[in-house]
Amino acid sequence: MKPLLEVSDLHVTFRSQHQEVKAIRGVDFTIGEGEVVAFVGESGSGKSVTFQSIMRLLPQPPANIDRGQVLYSGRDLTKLSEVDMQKIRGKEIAMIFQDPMTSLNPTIRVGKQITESLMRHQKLTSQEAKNRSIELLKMVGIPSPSERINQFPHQFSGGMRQRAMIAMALACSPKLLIADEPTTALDVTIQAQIIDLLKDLQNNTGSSIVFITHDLGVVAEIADRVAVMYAGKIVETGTLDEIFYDPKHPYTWGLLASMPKLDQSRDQDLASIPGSPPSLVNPPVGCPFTSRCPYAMKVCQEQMPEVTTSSDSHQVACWLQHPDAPEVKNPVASAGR
Amino acid sequence: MAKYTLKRFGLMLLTLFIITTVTFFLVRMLPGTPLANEEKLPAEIRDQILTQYGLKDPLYIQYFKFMGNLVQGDLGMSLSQSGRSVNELLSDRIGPSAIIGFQGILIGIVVGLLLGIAAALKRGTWVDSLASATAVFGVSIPNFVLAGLLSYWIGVKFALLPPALWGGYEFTILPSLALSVYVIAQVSRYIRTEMVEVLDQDYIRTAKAKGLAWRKIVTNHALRNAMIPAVTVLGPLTVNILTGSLVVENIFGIPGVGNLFVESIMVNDYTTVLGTTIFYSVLFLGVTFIVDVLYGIIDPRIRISGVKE
Amino acid sequence: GGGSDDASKNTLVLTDKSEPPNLDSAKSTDQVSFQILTNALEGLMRLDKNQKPVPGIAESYKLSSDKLTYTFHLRDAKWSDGKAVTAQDFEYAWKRALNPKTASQYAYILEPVKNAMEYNAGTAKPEDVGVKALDEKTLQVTLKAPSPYFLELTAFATFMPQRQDIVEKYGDKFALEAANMVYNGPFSIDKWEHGVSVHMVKNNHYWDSKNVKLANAEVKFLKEESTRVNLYKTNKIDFTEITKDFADAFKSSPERTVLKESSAWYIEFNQREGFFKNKKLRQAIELAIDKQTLTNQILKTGSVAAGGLVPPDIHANVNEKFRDVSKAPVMYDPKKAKQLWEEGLKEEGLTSSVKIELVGDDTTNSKDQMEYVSDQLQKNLGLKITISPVTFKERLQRGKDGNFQMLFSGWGADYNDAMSYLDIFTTGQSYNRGKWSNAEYDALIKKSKNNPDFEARVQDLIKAEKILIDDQGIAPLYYRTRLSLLKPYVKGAIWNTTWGFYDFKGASVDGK
Amino acid sequence: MTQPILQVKNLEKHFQLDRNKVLKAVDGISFEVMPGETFGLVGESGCGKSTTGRTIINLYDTTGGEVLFEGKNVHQLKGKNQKKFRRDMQMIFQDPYASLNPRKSVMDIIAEGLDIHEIASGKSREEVVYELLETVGLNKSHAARYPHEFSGGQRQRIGIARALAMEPKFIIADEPISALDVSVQAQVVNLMRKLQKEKGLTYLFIAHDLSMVKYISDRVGVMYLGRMAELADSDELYKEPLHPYTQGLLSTAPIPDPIQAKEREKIRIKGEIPSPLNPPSGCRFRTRCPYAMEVCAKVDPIWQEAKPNHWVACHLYQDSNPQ
Amino acid sequence: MERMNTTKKFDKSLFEPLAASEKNSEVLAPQAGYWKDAWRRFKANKGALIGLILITLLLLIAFIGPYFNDHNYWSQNPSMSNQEHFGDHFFGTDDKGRDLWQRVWYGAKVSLLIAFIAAFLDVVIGVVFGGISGYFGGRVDAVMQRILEIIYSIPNIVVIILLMMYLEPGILPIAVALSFTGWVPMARVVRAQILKLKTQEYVLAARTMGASHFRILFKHLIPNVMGPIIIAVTFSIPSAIFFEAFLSFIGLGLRPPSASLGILVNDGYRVLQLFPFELFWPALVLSIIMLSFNLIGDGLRDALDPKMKK
Ligand SMILES: Nc1ncnc2c1ncn2[C@@H]1O[C@H](COP(=O)(O)OP(=O)(O)OP(=O)(O)O)[C@@H](O)[C@H]1O
Ligand SMILES: Nc1ncnc2c1ncn2[C@@H]1O[C@H](COP(=O)(O)OP(=O)(O)OP(=O)(O)O)[C@@H](O)[C@H]1O
Ligand SMILES: [Mg+2]
Ligand SMILES: [Mg+2]
Repeated sequence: MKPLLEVSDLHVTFRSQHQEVKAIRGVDFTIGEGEVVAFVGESGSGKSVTFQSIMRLLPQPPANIDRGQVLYSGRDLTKLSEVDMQKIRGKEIAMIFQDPMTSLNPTIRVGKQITESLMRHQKLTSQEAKNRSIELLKMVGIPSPSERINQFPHQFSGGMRQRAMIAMALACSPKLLIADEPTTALDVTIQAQIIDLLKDLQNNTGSSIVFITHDLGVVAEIADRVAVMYAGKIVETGTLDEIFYDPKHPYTWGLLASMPKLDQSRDQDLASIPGSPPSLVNPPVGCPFTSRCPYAMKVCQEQMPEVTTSSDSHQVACWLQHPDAPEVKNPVASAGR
Repeated sequence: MAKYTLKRFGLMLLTLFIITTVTFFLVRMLPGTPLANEEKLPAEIRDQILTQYGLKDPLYIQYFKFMGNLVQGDLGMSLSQSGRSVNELLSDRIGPSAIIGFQGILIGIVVGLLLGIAAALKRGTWVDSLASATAVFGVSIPNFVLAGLLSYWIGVKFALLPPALWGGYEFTILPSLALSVYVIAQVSRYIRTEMVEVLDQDYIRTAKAKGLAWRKIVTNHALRNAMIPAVTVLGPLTVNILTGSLVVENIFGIPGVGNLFVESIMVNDYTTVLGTTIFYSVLFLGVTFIVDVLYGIIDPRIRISGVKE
Repeated sequence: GGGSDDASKNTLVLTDKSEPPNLDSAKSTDQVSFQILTNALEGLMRLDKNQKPVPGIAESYKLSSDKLTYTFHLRDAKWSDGKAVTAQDFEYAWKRALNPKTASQYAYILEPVKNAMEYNAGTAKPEDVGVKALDEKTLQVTLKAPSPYFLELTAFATFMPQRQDIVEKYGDKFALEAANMVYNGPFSIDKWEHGVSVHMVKNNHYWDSKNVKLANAEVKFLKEESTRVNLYKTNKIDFTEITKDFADAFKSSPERTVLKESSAWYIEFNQREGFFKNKKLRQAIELAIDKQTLTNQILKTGSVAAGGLVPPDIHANVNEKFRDVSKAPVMYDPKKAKQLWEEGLKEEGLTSSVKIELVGDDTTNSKDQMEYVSDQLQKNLGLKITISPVTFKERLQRGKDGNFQMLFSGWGADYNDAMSYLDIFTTGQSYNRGKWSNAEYDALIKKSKNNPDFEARVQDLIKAEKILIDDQGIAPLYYRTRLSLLKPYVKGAIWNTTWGFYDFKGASVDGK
Repeated sequence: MTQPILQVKNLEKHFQLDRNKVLKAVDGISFEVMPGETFGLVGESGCGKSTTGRTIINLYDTTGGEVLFEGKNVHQLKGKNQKKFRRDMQMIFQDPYASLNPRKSVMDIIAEGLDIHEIASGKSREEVVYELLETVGLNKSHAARYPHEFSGGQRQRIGIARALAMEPKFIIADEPISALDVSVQAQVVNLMRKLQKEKGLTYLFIAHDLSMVKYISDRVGVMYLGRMAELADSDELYKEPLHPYTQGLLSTAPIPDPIQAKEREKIRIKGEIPSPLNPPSGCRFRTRCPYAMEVCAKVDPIWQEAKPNHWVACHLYQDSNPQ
Repeated sequence: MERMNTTKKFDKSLFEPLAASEKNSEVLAPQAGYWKDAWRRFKANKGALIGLILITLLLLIAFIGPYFNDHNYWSQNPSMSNQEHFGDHFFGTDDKGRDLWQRVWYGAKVSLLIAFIAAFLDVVIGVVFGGISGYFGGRVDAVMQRILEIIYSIPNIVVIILLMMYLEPGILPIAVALSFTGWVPMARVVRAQILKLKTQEYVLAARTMGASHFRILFKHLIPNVMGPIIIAVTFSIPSAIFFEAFLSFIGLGLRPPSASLGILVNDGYRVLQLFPFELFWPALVLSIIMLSFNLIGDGLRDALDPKMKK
């Protein structure tokens, strides 16, 4: 598979008067052409920031890309001029944002917000763009789209706004779609519809999709590969099966264990990972998961774990992989069903 | 909307009625009479003339008479310019005020917008400082000084434009410029402050993510959301400027309403004061109405008409 | 406009501060109207450059021996529409001004005419008024008392003729537009742009049009002094009045002209009660103010420090001025002032921390003077006064109500006679706002009003003024003059000192 | 039998879009919630769940029907009662960012309720906030920050902490955990359940993660286009869904297991989603219902108890109709 | 399970499990409230600091400057009029030979006082009125806006003439008179912003917490309107100063020989073509005041917005 997006050693920091939040602390990954990669992980672990910084959408200041390279089709996005970047955004790389209420302009009709990028990138006339936007809204499952295009975002329900966002991102059939929790606000039927839609997109145009989500169910449905993030770093990546059936990082274990099953007994508490993630103002020198890890060792506190490659596609950053470390089994391995 | 307009119109009439009534009685409390030569007039003859003017009637009778005429669109006769009706005086004066006023506002809005946007986009740079300095200049140099300087430097020293007087188009340029400075200051400051706020919003990020160019983002996405305060102050500002600025009119020798207004207060020309006040109020009420309607157009979440959700 | 074509070259452009409310000579009250009317209409007489009446529409006149009846013989003069100017036009105009319905605010200027005031107040019939057209060319005027200044008055706007047919034709709109009236003076108005200017052209029907040199004349209305100066500098106008702000700028310019006028300024003391009943205190105030400095350094417009009430331009008789006959020295003696002040205070049992308010107009000029007076009193008497500049209307009101301790006042005459000034300080007169009262003074004035012996009358008036000043009924400050810029090529325009305007019948602008 | 803590009777909420367009977001729904119970509300996006929640907590006036909380009509509360109601019932908002005042620090946002009801101040106020932050999986250092400095999930947790701060009796949780990662979801859900056990809290839990809803709810209501389609005990509902819409919903729920996900046969609910502006006549689901009959287009199905404690509005179960 | 194919060797003891107590605990970031935070941001704003320093310096000079020479602001010396800087007349003399240095500083104090009072009243009345009107909306808004229109439309010169007839024309009455209509633009701006903001979700959130209208308005909405409020204040200050000058000009303002910057600018303007320095000094001081207020205003605006971080 040809790589479409290669990110290496990305560091992003938010600087304010009195503190620095080191949100992204060295992230490397590759997205192949036509690949669907899911990003999961602790909320606040830097998923959104990673991709917003790739698209250069973070306000600078306070954000600052300290280090790193972002190669998109061989071009380093961090070095492009703003004008060249504008040609890429929306057309080559599109993004669906997480917070649909605030991400839509409250004073502009939904239809107009969709047609805009059509008119910019595909040079459609306003009538064509309008028809296309109706089509798009229909595609994402918004009823009576020809009336809805004339409404304002605040007249949409949460899920509908989310779908409007999706329609906007899909407008120009981008090569890379970054979907930041696109289905979070959607009910399962529409979720399924959207997932189908994205799959179709990928099948038909060979687009790559980055799917940021918390819903492992959705991940299971759509992803080819999964990256697990924790405290500004990718702690584990692997194919869908590798992550679901052979996870290696204690955090991934915890994550998988926390999912309620449809047959979950209500008498038991859900499994969860105790404690809270470290502050990114003063990130720990060692493994950030140490404080919550039941298997933590002294080395974890003192040294950042190295990345171990267990298969071509499976990488993990954990000291438990060190030959000297005690052997620990995935406590929920059997839960792999 | 139609219902709202109608309701608002009704309220406008009521407001106008109150304004007129209060003003009617207030001007009567001013010391002295409207007679120009009052100082030298023998007392009996003064009374005689006042009777002639109907000013010796009980106040309430005068009031009803005035209101009666007003309903028919007649503002009455001027008391200081005997023989001339207030309608006539006003219609003579409105034209010049309106011309320089409109021009001034137009220049003010255009330049103010550009400055405000530039300052917000380049926050913290020299552009921002320059825009701030312009605004500060606009408010800390009173417009009579500015008008005087313009008239002297451009009119007399360089003789590029007429220093004063009223004639062809070239006579309107300097006064319009003098009036526009305050508008520039206000518009640019309000636009800048709101723009800074708006540019930080998530939906601007969305627009950016669509690959829109900055110019588009600013004009289509940001400006609209940043316009409310500027539009608001433009309301009263428009009225002030359209009804003329006494000082600018005087300095450029323009026969405008501002002068008429202040002058008629000073000589107790009750009917002219009232007429001008009514004119001014109608304009103000109209402009605030338009501004209120504009709110809803600019930002659909704003519902002034109070339609219940 | 100061274009370069011949027509505009032969144009005199004057300026005034505001536009006339109307040009109905029976109703006009303001200088701008007078300025225009004097040049567009002509009365029985016209004033020459020495302010002496010379024949206008009246070719000649006769005065009866009791000095009560004037008989005027009119010349063959025409209105601008070609009709003849008749004696009836005068009778009509005067009676129209007096008619209470006209509500003329200047009707009282006709006071010397028999029964004029009575008719105006509604107590006499129009037939009783002492003006009568004996025939088309003869006008007979009966006075109520001998008057040394009546003849001069007939040059004034209110005495100018009006055409009944025109007045009636236009009714309410008479004289509100250039076309709504007719003219019998040297010029006729061809364009009146409201708020901007009045434009006049030479009137070819005028009897003496051969002596009218200007083709056009224009009066522009401009409120702001700096504007006028700018226009003057750029040759857009030929004349402008200036105040002290520009006095220095044109200090040595030959274009700077002093405009004499008949106007006296003084302080009135409220003598209704308490404080200023004490003469010493009044005297102290007058002596503490350095009037020379006031006129030279503060006013700067040529005004003359005053020792009396009657200004220098007022005639005493045909050849002499009142001020020449009766000199009134300007007083300034801070030492004596201080001494009188302390004595006065002691007499009244007061300390020097008395609260005194000086009320005056809110014009810059007036404020400057009040500030100066305040400064002088503080320096010379140690008296701290409060200055209250108020609107013109409020000043009148406070004067009338006696709501002041010191009032900054001025008086401009309506006719060239000392009586115009001295009359106001008689007991009970409404302009005598301080309520100063002196029986001897009252008697002298009363006597003078009916005295056919004009020489004796002057002596009485001189005596009266002395009483007023000696008793410090007022503290005279200065006789006002104004300052102007007039282009050197303007020749032959006559400045009317009583009313303050230019008669440009004989003016020319050669070499403009 | 204990009194229900919340009774929703025939609730209607219509939005007037313009002069002649009415959007019937909620169109006559009824249900009761018992004290200490968790009532789950699921349904298609845009079917009126949030609107229902907001009307219950009196953010919107009703168009029709009434809402009784502890026997009192919440839309007519005044003074003390109103204040008490505002303490007793809390809401966690769907949109985490928009519901946080951008000019307030997290400390002040969470402590707002404490300040309003004068529950704690000074040091103890701080303590309470720190404790809440930890409860929802944030830490003390976040208290000084502002909403824009947080990730989506973190914002949601702030909203949860704010609601919990009031120690309410009843919480309307409008998709409270959808923005959270699973481990935090688990933390929060555990917490909510713990509070429920300890303090007898009652929840109206709006969500679309069916497994989570099933796990947390005692009873679940399924909404469709402003109406209630089905309501039953959660086990019952998941085991034996009656309404075709519920059936479709359950079969579509994603399974977090790649192999199963691929193998499973889903009953896709087909067809266009009708617009609430212009809902279909009769049964609102009929346009997409695989079992639609003639009667469905004509008659509104009655909301009735098909089995004990299992309510449904569907002609398939109408007494007069064959199964 | 595959193992790390690393070559690095570590001390074995490092791979011993960590006791719970050994796990890292959090380091707290400095804790501050909104206002403290704002102050910190304000201090870090260079422009605002310059503004603050300028205005402090100016006030300082205004108070101690008069002791630098032996003149006073009222004493005339007509023979020394209109002199440019000489001797201890640092700014020269005016047309009556009064010391301009003294007058400028006296005028600065007076103008600032008037401007402060007027601006304060504008803010208090304008924000409260506009806030209530916008927040409650509907009928309340309709009534309040009509009241506003009435007040704004009644000719304020008439009102001021009448007021001044009954009040001693001092600083306080003038400031009050100025505020008679001065608050109107502020109220309109605040109302518009509140109309816009009141539908925000966080307002709903506050309502569910039982926040009173008062609290929602003043604790939630007004802080979000600070930007325009500050701008409106920076405009109401000069407009108060010049309106006072206008009042003095038509005789309703301060009594001579009192001075204000507006009056001095007026006086200076009259002799501009001849003695430009008489306009220059007061205009300079005025410009510095305006500049510093604008700088402070900008800084404040940014400081009050937590998103603004340089
Ligand atoms: N403007 C900012 N200033 C300071 N810190 C920020 C800012 N924006 C984000 N952060 C921090 O950066 C970190 C990463 O945030 P990000 O939004 O990428 O999280 P996320 O992985 O997308 O989480 P979620 O799943 O909850 O959306 C968080 O700890 C957040 O607090
Ligand atoms: N303020 C409003 N004005 C007009 N229509 C509105 C308004 N708020 C909501 N609606 C409409 O009401 C309907 C129900 O909205 P609601 O927000 O209750 O849906 P929901 O069930 O919460 O959906 P989601 O799961 O997507 O949040 C939608 O069609 C929406 O467009
Ligand atoms: Mg995120
Ligand atoms: Mg919702």
